[in-house]
Amino acid sequence: MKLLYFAWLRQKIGKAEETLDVPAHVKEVGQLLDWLESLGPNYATALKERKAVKVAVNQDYVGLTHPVKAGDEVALFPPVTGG
Amino acid sequence: MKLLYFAWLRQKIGKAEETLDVPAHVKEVGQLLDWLESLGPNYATALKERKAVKVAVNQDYVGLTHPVKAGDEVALFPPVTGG
Amino acid sequence: MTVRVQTQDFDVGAELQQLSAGNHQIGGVASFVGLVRDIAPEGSGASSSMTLEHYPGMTEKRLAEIEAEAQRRWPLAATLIIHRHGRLEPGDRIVLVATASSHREAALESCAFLIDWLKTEAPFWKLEDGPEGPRWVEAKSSDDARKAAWKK
Amino acid sequence: MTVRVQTQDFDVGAELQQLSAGNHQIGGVASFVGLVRDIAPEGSGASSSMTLEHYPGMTEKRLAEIEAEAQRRWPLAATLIIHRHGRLEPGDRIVLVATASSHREAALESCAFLIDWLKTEAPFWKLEDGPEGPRWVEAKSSDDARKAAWKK
Repeated sequence: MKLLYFAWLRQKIGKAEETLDVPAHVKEVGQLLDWLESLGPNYATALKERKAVKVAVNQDYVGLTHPVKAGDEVALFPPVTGG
Repeated sequence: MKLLYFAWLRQKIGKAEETLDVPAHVKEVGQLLDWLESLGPNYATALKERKAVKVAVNQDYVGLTHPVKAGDEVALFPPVTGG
Repeated sequence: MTVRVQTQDFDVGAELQQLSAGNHQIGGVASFVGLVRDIAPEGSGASSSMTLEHYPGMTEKRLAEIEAEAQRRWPLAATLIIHRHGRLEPGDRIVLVATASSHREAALESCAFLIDWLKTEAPFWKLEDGPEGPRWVEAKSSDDARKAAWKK
Repeated sequence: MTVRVQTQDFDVGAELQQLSAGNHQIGGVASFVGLVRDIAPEGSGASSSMTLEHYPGMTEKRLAEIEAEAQRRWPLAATLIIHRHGRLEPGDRIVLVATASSHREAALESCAFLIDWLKTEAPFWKLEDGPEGPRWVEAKSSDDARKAAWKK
């Protein structure tokens, strides 16, 4: 699974992207965030305030119960501020 | 009193402007329109449909009871269609 | 606040550039450009020109009053109205309305307000060269309705 | 329908000209230009630059979807969105949204709709050089409210 991080999520996690082998029990976005939090204090800090984390799967906005699977592009970022 | 006519009111009356000595009993816009109608068939035709005649006195929109006096600039025109 | 009534065309990019030039508190510039539509029937080979008549003096006065009303209603850093008169061809620019503000909402709403009010208040009249000869364009009740909606 | 995401500046006049070029059914072109505001305290002598980060690929996709939604809601002859990313200085253009229609109401409303939706949907993030160092701009609840108002 390809993970992308933007803005302060990128800064807190300390990388812009990575490819991870996600365990079999991770089937939804919410489970993915829980698992990422366990990877280290940088992830835990970045994902602490869940309301501030937006998720896109294959470039579409999704909710916490959206399914994720190997091969997906999953992006995590704060609320957008362009325009 | 200086009279100005625009658009189809100008065409129907047959002139763009004129200066008229208005009789003393003409004190309001409505009375002015009644008096103008009496000046000839071109005026009568132009002013027949009163709802389609807008009036400005000294370049401000006014209603039929607005006072008029010698020296005023009175313009008659159809509803505007710019922009 | 600027109002110009002229026969010449105008350069939209240059006008918008100038509206915000030097003021770095401006966050947004909204604009509306009105163009002459070709009302000749398709395939007729004809093209519909038009002539815009106006009331010199009152036009500038009304446009300045409409601008002042917009300035009262919204926090605007700059406003611009340019309206042409005389003979115009299909595709020609007729009018430019532009507003600049630190707030996007103020710029967008006041721009719509200005063109809606201009349509019903500014003394211009369109004479269209239709297929059956010149014809004075009739005012639309929908324009009055749009203006009235701003009273709320 | 055109979407461009780029680091370079754009020529507003040329873009608006091209939007309506050759289509004489277009009666109005509405546009909004977003500019970088200087947030440095007055008299500080400082100037506040910013850096716009985005999500390449998803940005273009979301902007195209927002344009398509506007086309579904209004009769539009043409639409354009240009959004810059990278480093920008106060007064620099950030975004241009433009819509062209035979109807002025459709052009004005869809232009406001596009910028409102873009603000809450397009994956861009602003990093401002504030007086106390770089700071990620926080999303405004008023932007969400403006977007939500279009659902009605």
